[in-house]
Amino acid sequence: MRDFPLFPDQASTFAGQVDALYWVLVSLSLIFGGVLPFIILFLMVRYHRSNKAADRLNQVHSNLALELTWSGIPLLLVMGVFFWGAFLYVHIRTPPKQTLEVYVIGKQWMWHVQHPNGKRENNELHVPINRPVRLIMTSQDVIHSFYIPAFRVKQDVLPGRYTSMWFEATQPGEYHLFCAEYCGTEHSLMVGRVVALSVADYERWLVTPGEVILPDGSSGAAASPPVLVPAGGDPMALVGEQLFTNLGCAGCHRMDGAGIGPSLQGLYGSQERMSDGTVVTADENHLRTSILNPGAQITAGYQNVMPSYANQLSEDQINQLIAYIKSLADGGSTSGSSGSGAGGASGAATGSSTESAGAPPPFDAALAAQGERVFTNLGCVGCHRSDGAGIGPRLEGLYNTEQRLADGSVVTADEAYLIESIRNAPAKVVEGYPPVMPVYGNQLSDDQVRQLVEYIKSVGD
Amino acid sequence: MATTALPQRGYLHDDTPNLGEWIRSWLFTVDHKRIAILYLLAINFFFLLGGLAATFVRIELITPQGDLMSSDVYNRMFTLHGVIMIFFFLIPAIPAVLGNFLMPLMLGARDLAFPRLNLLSWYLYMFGGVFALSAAVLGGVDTGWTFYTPFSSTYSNSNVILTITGAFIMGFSSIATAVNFIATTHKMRAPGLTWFRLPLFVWAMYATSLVIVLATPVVGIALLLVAIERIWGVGIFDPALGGDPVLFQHLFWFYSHPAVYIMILPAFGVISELISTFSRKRIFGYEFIAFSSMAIAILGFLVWGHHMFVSSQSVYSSLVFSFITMLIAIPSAIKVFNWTATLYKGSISYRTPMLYALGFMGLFVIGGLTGIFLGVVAIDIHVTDTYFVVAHFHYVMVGGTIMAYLGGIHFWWPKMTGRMYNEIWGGISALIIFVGFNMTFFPQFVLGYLGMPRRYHVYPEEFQILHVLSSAGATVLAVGFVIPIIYLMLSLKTGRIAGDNPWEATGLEWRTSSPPPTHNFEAIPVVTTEAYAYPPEAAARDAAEWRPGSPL
Amino acid sequence: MATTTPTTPTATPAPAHEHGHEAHGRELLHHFESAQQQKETATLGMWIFLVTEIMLFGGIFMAYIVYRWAFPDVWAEAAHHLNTPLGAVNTVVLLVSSLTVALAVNAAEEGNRRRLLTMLGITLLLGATFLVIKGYEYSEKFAHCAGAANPVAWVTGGARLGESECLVPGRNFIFPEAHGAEGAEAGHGTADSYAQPQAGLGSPYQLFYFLYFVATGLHAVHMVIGLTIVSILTFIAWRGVITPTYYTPIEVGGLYWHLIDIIWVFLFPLFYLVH
Amino acid sequence: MAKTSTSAGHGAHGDGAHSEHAAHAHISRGTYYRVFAALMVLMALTVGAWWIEGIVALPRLLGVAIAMAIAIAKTTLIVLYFMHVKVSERATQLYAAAAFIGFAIMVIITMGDYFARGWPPPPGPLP
Repeated sequence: MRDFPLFPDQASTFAGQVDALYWVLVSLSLIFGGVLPFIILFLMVRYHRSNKAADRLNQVHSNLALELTWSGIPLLLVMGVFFWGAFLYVHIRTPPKQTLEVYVIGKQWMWHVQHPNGKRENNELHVPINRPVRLIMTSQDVIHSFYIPAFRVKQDVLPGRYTSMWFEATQPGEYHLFCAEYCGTEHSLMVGRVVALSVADYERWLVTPGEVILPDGSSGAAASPPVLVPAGGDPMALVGEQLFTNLGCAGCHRMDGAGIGPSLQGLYGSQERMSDGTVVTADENHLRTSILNPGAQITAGYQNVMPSYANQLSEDQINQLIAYIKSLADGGSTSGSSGSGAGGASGAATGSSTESAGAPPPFDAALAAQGERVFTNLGCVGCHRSDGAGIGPRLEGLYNTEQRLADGSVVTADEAYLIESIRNAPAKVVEGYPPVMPVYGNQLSDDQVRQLVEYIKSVGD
Repeated sequence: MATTALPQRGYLHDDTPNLGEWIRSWLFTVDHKRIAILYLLAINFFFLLGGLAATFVRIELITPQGDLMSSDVYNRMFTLHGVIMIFFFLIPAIPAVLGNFLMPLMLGARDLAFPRLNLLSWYLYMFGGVFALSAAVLGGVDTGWTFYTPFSSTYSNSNVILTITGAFIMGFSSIATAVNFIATTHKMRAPGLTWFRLPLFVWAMYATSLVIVLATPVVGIALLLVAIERIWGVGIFDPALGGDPVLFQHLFWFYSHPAVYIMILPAFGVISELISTFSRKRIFGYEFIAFSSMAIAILGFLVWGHHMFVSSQSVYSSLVFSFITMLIAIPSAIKVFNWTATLYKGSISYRTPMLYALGFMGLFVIGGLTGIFLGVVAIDIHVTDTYFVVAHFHYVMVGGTIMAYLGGIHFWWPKMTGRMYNEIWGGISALIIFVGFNMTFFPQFVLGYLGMPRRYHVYPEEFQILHVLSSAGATVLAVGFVIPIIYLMLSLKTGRIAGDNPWEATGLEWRTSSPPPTHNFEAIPVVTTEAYAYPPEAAARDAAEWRPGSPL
Repeated sequence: MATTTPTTPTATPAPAHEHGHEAHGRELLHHFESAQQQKETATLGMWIFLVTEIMLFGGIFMAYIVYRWAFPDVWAEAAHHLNTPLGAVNTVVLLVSSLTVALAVNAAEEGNRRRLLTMLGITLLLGATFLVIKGYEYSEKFAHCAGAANPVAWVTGGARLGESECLVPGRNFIFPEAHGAEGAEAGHGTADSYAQPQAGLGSPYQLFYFLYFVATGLHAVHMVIGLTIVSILTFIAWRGVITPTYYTPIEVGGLYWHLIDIIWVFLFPLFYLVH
Repeated sequence: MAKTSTSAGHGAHGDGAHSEHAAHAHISRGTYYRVFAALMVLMALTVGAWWIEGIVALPRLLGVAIAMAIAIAKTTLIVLYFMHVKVSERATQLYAAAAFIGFAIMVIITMGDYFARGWPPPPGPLP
């Protein structure tokens, strides 16, 4: 970075567009603000009282045509500028459908950032270039403002609600990150850097372990170690799912829609009719409201019976719950599981439920590929060795075969069995093997289990 | 330079037997002119105080580290600077000093409609000032002059309530002044002084008063709610307690954006007077300037949301606010063009007030044009809350309001005191202020577009050169502000006797003696001509009479 | 109080000056040309001041509108805990007092000193009645919190006296459990969604009571100012300053009183009559 | 500002020649009583409407609209008759109107933002 810059870096797709408008405005200003002083200077000299040659008779004191001209031309110009700026503004405020979603929590006086795979960082934001990134931000205390000059983006971060902004970095490099809204004593230390990386570097960075102090002061390492499963779905959603179970949400919000609360399957991003007849989009703010103040917006057809979780959940936990609900969305339209890994783009197709009926033998190759990665990363391969010498049964050729269990019964190794075994291995242990496999219970998302199952199916023949 | 005593001392005449009586004759006066002098002293005191705070801020910013003072002290400094300069200097400056002195004179009235209310407004101002000062002495306040919630209502550990009380009381002071001006303009005009014969200064003050009356109470109640929230611990703006912090911003800017026009509209009025007088020519497009003041006053109520483009305000609202903000550029432009056209075929003299007026035009054009940058949402997202905004509003507030204030003080100084100031030093200081001002604030536009956020105590090193330049300019600017104080004080003793109308200006205030008698006019004048009724040949005759050695 | 200053008769005579206005009565200030001009100026000045008063309350109404729109159910339920009959009585009291003030101005115009004094006296009584009723309503709310006998305990957040209800916003705020019957009201099935007592901070219920106390409290402050003004008016009317040619103080003071009435006309339905 | 064209060139101070005030209409006592009666009727209406709303399910918005319409009607009566705006000079009438217009501007624009913004936000879960 130069020592004496006069113009900021242009490092996002917005930068060039905003600067173009800026330079046009500067030129227009030069025409008015640069020429007018010279006219004034000229008149000052020309009509100074010492200049006896000047003609001072036949003065004019008003001229309607002139007034209209110098009202009309600026009016046209500013209208032009307004519409240009308005379209650009709407563009800046409209995120594309596929974005990488990063959660940001502001607090006096630091920024806490959590990436879709659970990787956390403080006062830094690593983003990939050439990929739209959407920041979902909230504050723990006062109003802050997330500002990246090189990207020409800024958005206030408010306590009690989410604000979001998006950008797409274009140049790898390090840029300033500022808090632009005055937030108290160390406002000027609430700064950091934004590191724009190539996609490959970003993914490498994502899986680097590192300790981070969480907003509540605890160490982040224990709570959520950086996950070394790039394709393994969304650990944030995973934790959210666990929370969902622990809080007992699943009792009412049953996936089949038969609960006394609405099903959350496919809820995110959809249009929901409320009991008062209004229609709201089930976005982050709606979900947040519904968790913290359920009575405010009640989905039509349901009773207002849900207790408020205000003051019982931390900002982090709310984010996790919302990430989980988002992962249940149909089509995986946004972040969630599609987020992180090398195979991220294709991961969007994995959103469908594991509870769907058993698929015909031809397996889903994409899922299977992801499943293989999960299989490797979770270390399954250590026991379920393909040569059959592991302490767990060999999985090759397992699918849809009859297996004798330790209790003497016989089951078909269909999808249901595989899922059950992954989730709760001790329930049905294959005869001749020790019951040592850990319960993966809710540590794996439905997506991940599904990927594993597809993988097992793929090696079935 | 003659040092003879004034032949008559008008309202300054002192027939009190002893000091106590003399003090009482000032502190209990209901004479609008004496109240204006009281305001002049008080407001300039606050100006110096605010300037002192700014000095510390600028010195701190010479280095990128926080080495002169701690961040806490720095925050209190810029808050003090903001609160003092905005609530206790810029808002009352021209209305309370020049307006108080001139409104009745220009209207041909013996006093304002409610003289005792006028005195009360000065006491309210001082009372509010005492609160603000005691807040500063007792440790200061660190919220910034904007008092954004929930920082001000819950998190700040400084004297927020004292400061808010000060601003609240000060608000009633400006309301009292505004009520007075409106009633006076409506009911106390001299015979024959119709609306379209009013000096443009009166139009501007009327528009200002309208804004004050409609907007000030809203910020009063918003600040009151913040204070109650702090005391009572109940949240109306704190989301942790159920409220909405953005509501505070709406209520706050509903006042504080029009407040910008409270500051700049009177300046427009002063400049109109100066340009016309020193061109010896009727002002160009009188009606357009008059109506543009009213248009600014009314449109000014519809644009407050352009301070909130990144505050999570809805996209639709932002677009509407942006649109109206664009519209408001037009009446401002009309004024500048009309002033320029007034110069044409005039007989221009470079007396000190005119230098300030010309400087005003140059600086206000830059301030106004950068305002358009900020009104365009896409650009505002980048530059809001940066030094770009800081530079913009200093161009408007310092380059606009203070230039006009100083120009007006110089212009009416002979009327207020009966004596002329030193013209040479006047010219020098006007030039110093112009140069120093641009040195201080132009680099801040560059800084702002680079992304330097405002209210930063420490900053990245690459911004240092521009900050040093800015601080250097501030030194020049400070010198420029000190010089007038010295020569204006000296002029009270040694200044040349001015005479009733040293500028050969029109306007009722010049038809009475300098300084004016307590009741302004020996007989109420009857107005039969337009404002600025310079005869068509005045400019030509003026030029013909000019000899080398006459004042420029 | 500010604006009443110029309208009350001058205590200090205008400073001596040269210009001749022999026709000046003692009530005509020196800088006015005629009594008519002075009266119109005072009326206009008072109206401009009333504009600021309306905008002052406007800020509170603004906050009210925002939060009522945001929490309609909360509003409906919270309003049930206000004493509507007393609110209605107070409204009538204020409307009657507006009439008496208007009649007082009329009496002053006609030079009927006796009727003027009577009307001002009734106005004073009605104003005092209003404040007493308001005070009773407040004390009802406070009594539930820490007992009227022990306001200190409320301020310090000490004893709550085992109450299940405290409608004064603050640390002790508790919104009581809703009765099942209220939920049964047609169209308000969602109202008992807040069936759990909402303790302390963070509950939108206290926004309602916060606005209620701020709005009615500010209104009560204006009532006190209004009563002071009317007392002064009664005094000067008793002294005989008011004449058919000089009744500006009554007129201007009356304007202020009517404004207080108007504010209440809005406060009453907005706080007491919510479903 | 529409008042600008009034009172051009007459020989008196300020707005409005003194002679105009010969026509200064005087509101009679009877009018005051009639206005008061109307106020009482409106008062009964607003309480009655509220009482009916407690029994019959009306749209909430309608209830608010009725209450506000009645309050505005009451205010109009008080302003016009008790406060003599009906017989006041133009400037006074303008300022009486300005107050309500100013308030309306504030409400309309601010609520415009809220309607478009996505509100209410939830209460924060913060310590």
